[in-house]
Amino acid sequence: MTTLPILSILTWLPCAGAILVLLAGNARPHVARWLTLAFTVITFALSLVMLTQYRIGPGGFQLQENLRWIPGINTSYHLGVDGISVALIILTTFTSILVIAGAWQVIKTHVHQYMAAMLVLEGLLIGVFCAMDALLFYLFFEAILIPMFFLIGIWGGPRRVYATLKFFIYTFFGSIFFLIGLLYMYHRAGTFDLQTLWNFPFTMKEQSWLFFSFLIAFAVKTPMVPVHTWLPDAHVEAPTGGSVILAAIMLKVGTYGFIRFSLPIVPDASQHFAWLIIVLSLIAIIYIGYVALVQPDMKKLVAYSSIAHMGFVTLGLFIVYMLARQMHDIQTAQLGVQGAVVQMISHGFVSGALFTCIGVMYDRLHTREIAAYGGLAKVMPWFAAFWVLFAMANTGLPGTSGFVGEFMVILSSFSANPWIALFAAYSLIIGAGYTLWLIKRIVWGTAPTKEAASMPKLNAREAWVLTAFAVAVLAMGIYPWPLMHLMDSSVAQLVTHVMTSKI
Amino acid sequence: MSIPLSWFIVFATVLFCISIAGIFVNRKNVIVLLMCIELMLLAVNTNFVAFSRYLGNPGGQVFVFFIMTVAAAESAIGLAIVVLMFRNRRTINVGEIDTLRY
Amino acid sequence: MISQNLLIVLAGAPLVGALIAGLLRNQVGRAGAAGIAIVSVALSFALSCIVFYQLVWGGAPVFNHDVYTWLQVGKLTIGIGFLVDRLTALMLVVVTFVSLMVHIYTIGYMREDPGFQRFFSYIALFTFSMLVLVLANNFLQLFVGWELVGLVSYLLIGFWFEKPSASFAALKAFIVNRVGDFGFILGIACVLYAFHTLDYSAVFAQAPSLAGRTITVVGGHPWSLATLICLLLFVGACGKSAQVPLHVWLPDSMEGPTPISALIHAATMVTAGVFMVARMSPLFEMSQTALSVVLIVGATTAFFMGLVGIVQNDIKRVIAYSTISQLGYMVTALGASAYAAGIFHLMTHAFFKALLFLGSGSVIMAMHHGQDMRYMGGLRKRMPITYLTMWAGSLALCAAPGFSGFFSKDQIIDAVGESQIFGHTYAYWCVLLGVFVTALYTFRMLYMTFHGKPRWRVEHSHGDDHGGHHEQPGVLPHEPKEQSFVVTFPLVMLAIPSIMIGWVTVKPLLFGDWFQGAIKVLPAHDVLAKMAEEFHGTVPMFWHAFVTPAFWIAFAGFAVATYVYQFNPKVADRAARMFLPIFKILTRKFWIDEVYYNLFARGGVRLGRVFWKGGDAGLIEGTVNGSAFVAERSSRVFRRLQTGFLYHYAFAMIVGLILLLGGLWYWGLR
Amino acid sequence: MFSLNDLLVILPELYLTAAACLVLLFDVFLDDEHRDATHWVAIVVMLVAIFLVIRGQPPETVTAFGGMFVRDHMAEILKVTVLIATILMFVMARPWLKDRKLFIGEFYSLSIFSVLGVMFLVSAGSLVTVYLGLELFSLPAFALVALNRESKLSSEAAIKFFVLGALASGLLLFGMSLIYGATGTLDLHAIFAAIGTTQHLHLLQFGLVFLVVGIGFEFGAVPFHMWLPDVYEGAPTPIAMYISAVPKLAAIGLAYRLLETGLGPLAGDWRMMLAIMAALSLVVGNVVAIAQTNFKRMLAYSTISHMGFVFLALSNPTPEGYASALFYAVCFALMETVAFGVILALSRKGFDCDMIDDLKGLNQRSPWMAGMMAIAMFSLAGIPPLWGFAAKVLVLKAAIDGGMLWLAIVAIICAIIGLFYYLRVVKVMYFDAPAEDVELSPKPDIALRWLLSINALGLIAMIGFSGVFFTWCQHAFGV
Repeated sequence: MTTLPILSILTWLPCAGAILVLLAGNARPHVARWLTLAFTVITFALSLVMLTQYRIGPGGFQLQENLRWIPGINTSYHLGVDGISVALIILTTFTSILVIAGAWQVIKTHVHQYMAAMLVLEGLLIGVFCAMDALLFYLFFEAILIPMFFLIGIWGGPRRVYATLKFFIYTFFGSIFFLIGLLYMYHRAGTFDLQTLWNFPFTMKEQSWLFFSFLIAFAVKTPMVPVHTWLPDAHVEAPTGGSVILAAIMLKVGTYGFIRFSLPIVPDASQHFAWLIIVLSLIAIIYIGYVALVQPDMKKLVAYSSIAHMGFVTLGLFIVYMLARQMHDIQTAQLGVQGAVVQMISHGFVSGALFTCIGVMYDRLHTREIAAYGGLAKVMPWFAAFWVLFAMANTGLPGTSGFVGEFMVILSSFSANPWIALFAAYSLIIGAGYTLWLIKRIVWGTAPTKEAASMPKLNAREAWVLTAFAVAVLAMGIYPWPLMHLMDSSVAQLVTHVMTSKI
Repeated sequence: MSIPLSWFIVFATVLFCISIAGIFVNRKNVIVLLMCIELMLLAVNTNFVAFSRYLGNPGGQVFVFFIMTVAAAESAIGLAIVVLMFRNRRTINVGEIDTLRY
Repeated sequence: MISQNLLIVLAGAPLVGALIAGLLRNQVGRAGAAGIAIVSVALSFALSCIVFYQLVWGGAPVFNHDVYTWLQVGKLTIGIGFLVDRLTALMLVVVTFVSLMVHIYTIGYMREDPGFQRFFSYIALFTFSMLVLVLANNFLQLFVGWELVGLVSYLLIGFWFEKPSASFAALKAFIVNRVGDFGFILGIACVLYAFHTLDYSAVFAQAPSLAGRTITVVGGHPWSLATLICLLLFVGACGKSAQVPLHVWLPDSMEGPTPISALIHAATMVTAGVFMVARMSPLFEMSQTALSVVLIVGATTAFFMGLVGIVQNDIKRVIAYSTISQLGYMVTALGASAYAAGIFHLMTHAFFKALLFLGSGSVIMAMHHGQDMRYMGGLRKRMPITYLTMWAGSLALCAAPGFSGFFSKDQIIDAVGESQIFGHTYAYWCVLLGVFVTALYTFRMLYMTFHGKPRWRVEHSHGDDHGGHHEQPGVLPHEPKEQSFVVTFPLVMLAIPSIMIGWVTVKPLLFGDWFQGAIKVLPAHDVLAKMAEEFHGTVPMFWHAFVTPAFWIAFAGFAVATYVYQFNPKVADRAARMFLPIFKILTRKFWIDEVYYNLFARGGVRLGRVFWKGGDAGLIEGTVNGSAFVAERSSRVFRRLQTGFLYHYAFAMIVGLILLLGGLWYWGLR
Repeated sequence: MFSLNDLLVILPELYLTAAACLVLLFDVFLDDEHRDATHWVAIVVMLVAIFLVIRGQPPETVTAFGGMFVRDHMAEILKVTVLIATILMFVMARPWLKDRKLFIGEFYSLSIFSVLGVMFLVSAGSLVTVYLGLELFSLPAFALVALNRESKLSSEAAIKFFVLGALASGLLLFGMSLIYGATGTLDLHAIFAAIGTTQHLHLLQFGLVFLVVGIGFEFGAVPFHMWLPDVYEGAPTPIAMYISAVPKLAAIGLAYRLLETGLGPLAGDWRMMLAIMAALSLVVGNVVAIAQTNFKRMLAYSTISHMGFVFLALSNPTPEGYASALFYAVCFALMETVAFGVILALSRKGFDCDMIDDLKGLNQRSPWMAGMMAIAMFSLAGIPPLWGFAAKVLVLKAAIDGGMLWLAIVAIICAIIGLFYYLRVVKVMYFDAPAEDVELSPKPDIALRWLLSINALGLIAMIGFSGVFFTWCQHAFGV
């Protein structure tokens, strides 16, 4: 095995790049652009190197790095990846390239700052996914807010200030209780090391409190009903790139937190309150589905649909207890968790693609009103094709990535309780409802205005970005096995760990 | 036949309370504030001297010397500031010094 | 021995064709696209025939292998693979044959359409999806194909996307199908729950173990697991095969180009439900309840949707309702455990219904995309081939003795008569009267279209602008005439089996164990076995027809139609006026569409608004912004404490001092 | 009688005393155009002082003059930080002072004397030295606040600072007298020892309250915080910077010496008082800061809330707690220097950049300065990956370990409120369009820009070295 600290490089290379880009200055935007692109590409390449170094068979945490950080409170700079994080990291690096490419000429003011923020964001996100020390995780988890704050606030839409402040304070509100939870855990366990905490026997009472301190943080980030209202505003006001990163990766941070903290650290409390999460997830799927149906603004619509889709992730994660503990059906439990994780990745691609599409349209007419568009199929046929593809992926059509996760989650949830499956499967209908109604209004029909009728065709850059997304979506839908194989052992380990009670 | 310690302490406390009261009851003149501060220090001194006498420990009386010295310096600075105040404001009325607030 | 590569080519060829025709549309051009698509489909038709031959005469064993692993979690493995037994083989041949015919026909029908290549890539893609569905060897792949055909159907219904009605119909079709899939996926989930696998062979092997197993969904009421599985799966079948109450999308789907109506909405896709239930026969056999539900739903559809067909004026809609009704017949057969009969009718129907649609398409072309039969008539002379082939198709549809439809449909009626499960009497009457209705609307359609005096006129005035639906109805730029070879050839090709196929296939298909275990029937339900005892060969069956009630009822229908629409059309209007209420019910299609639209579409939007404004914007946002507001306000209040007066500051300090002292006194002193 | 070693122990202080006088004299012989000499001399003096403090630091605690003077690691850390903060002030203040014709020698000598006071205070071993150190620190501070003789606001601030300061030290003294009476000694360790045996426990507790009030005033904890906003707003910006950083560090020393070294056995009493003051400070400071429009005043209220955080740690009277408090105070001082440094850099002749709206669109005008300020703000808000985060974590941890979970929760809720105003500053700088009339260009002064940048970037870098520094802090309290 190599001794190259690949994870640290992955985390800090983009940040280093950000500094370079900042030094490039505002005067030479193109230098900034190319530098950034170069850095994202290199990072992506490195993430592939990491993939090759990760040995799938044994699973568990690999490529670990461990340095003393604050010995006084027994926390360390401890990185490591398992199958799930590898997948998420590659999702991050991949999407970042497309985001940078997508923002090429779109961003005109303070280009270097925008690019730098993007790079920092990428680095921090990678950090979140490889942190194996609770405090380190929190550090990345919260540091993400800063670049995002600027992304929305500087390059956002008309109500950007309100949106970004709301976003920041909302999420900070959630995570600060998480911090208290962490410190309490330290108070009891005397360390921030995740692996130790996973095996530390917290009493039921402690677990319950910790559970909620975790829940409030991750529920806001995910986001789950009823703490989701920051997301639509943030999405609507954010620049395209911001929305893409937000939807594609940042939401995953929340559910990733569930996987790393709630499930393994407080399994008994999670089992006890699983019903709560499940109910909230189902509400997210149905209630939010209906809310999405009536949105006049494309971005809001997709944002709401993201919330609904993340509902599947939380659902898949928390039915594991019913299945594994009450019915001793390990295999189906794994199916559920696996499905949840696959859904995380898939939603990354799909929502990212959808927001890119909306961005493409916004660059042409500078409005996100659905009513302002129509007849894309005639005006920009190829673009319309992409739209339909991604919309279908959003409705979970087989052959696209959107199908895989939902399918697995619904299947496993039925074994847990038919009613859960019933409500979850309702998204087949309502999801098709809001997505295809959107398609009907913007892709089919005829253009409402002369401007809408004379929108320029896709340029090469946009076409390539969308093609990349399309390839990812289709590949994952047609042949998801490699992805699952990558994560299988990690998921199995998670489920087996979750099965054993701590009290 | 000697005066019990408690008398001194009570006396000092009374002095102290008077001085404090003076500081926030007085609405007129800043100079009065300076006097109150002096008075407060006197109360403290009385305490120290009394205690040191009764404990038979000279430390307290030494401390008193220091306090008196510092008090002198303090009032010097205080008066300087008051003068400055008057130069800028043409008033040293406590009730009118409220530009900085909220 | 069937080779896997052959099957891959069989299924993959249309996909390749679709991709080339679609993605390289400009490079290959119109001819190229059409050529590639047709060649690819022809190839898979040829291969299907080979497979069929190997299986039936070549003595090849059933093929059942995975091509690759699609999903693997723990021990659960789901692959993408092929299961080829005789059921599959039959479907393969039917699907690819009809598809090929439609491809050829399309050249003529879409000749002037700008979306020529797009259309070819769609139908090729459809063929691929259908093959995926048919070849599936597990529930996942079945569902994949199931949804893919739905997608293509969506795209094709909305092919003329600039027509609002088209895009609406497409949306409606997809969502109604999704309602079906909703049940279907739950059924699949239930299968996984029951058997911990989704592989056909494994599931069917374990199927008998379902007996007596129950699941408690509603507290305290254990349900039979088998029934639950079958009903959920059947919901899916209802969606795809347009059974009541999920039939509403099929008539609207006629917004799509006619070849599509022939291929997807008559011959192949809509029969997927029937195919699926037949495929699942081992499961359905485990549940009496499910079977009788199937039976009743099928019978209801068969009769009442037929009724609606009588009052339609759009030629395609007449055939559409007839399709729904015929699907009802197939489903009824399934309900009576006469799966073979259902499949048999599926096959014959595929031929003659495709024929009828293509024929109507040719008429429509002649009428310049006018579809209203009230402006047709007297086309008999002008387009003889279409005329004759349509007659053949119609006779087959009405089960005229000797025609393919006769063999299949009469067997279904007999089977229902033999059946003993709950609801069989009702079903029997439905299918029996259905025959009358069928005859009535079929011949009404024929007469209004081809016979009588022309109700259209020709005006050469406005030049050669096409797409007649812009003009006022019944006015044609030039004389209607017979279409080109590419149109008539498929008609003829389809007419042949519509007439012949019954003679050769009825005996083996129904009364031998032709399907060899692809279809399982419990002896208790095996109505076909009973019928086999009375079956003395095809020819006797033909003669026997003339003494069956079915024939005479059909003849009655023919007679009425002839009298009314051929000799004095006045009667029709008088009848309409006389039975106004019924007439109204039928024209409004039992108001089902209106109810659905207002309840689900409108209601959904209204509900969404309530949730959005009330829940999100109102409740949650109120709390969030409210708390921020409170913080702001309290800040404004508290800053007043900082009065700026020295004595207040000092006072505050002293108060603090006293409070601390008091606190100490109260708690701390000891 | 004392030996030469005693003089060796207080060498840094002796040196600084002499140096202060020298600077004073030296300055007398300079005319205005050579004033810069004083500046550099003063800085050199400070640097040498730092050198002496660190160099002569004995491995373990030593005392001098019969225990009146204690030299330990805590004192060392505090002294070094104070000296560094003062150097920062000197460098950042110079252009500002020049613009306002305030570039005079007294500024330096007064500051040095005040620092000297702090140095005595933090290593005081008896009530006398505590008091003397405190006065030696605060008397020059009063004068410094009034440095700008023409300014109405400055003189008002000076008056308030002076009167309240005197009142506070009076209260402190009264408490001292009572404790002296109860224990019969002025030496802190002796007091500690005597508490076990004293009969006058009530007298002692009575005195304790007065001491706590005095300490609270030094920190500026509610309800003894009233002076702080006015002084921040009224005082010349460099002085405000000084007052925001240095007294807090001194107060840490003061609190440790008096409460732990002296009255440790009464911890059960005073930790509750501190906890209550902490809660009040957090609430009042954060809530009131929201409505502020004056940047310096807002910083004042934020300071109050941060003192609440320090008390959070102090309310856990263990070495861990003190270490966290020390860590927090040092971190806070360095964050404040950045915040003030930026507005010092942006102020010009006739324009004090001390309204929040003056920062509008700073990112367009000078992104670098905006970045520095943003770092300071996020660090003050305790957002990772900035140093303030580490400090906050340590303090909260101390509170939770001390069984003050409720206080920790109050603290974080207030932290959320606090986010409002820190983010508002960032928002103004980055999201608002610059106002036409004010042109915001930072001073061309190289030293200032470099020092400011180093200081700000240090806030990021230090997150990595938090471990090392926290180990020092623990070491300082003998962990």
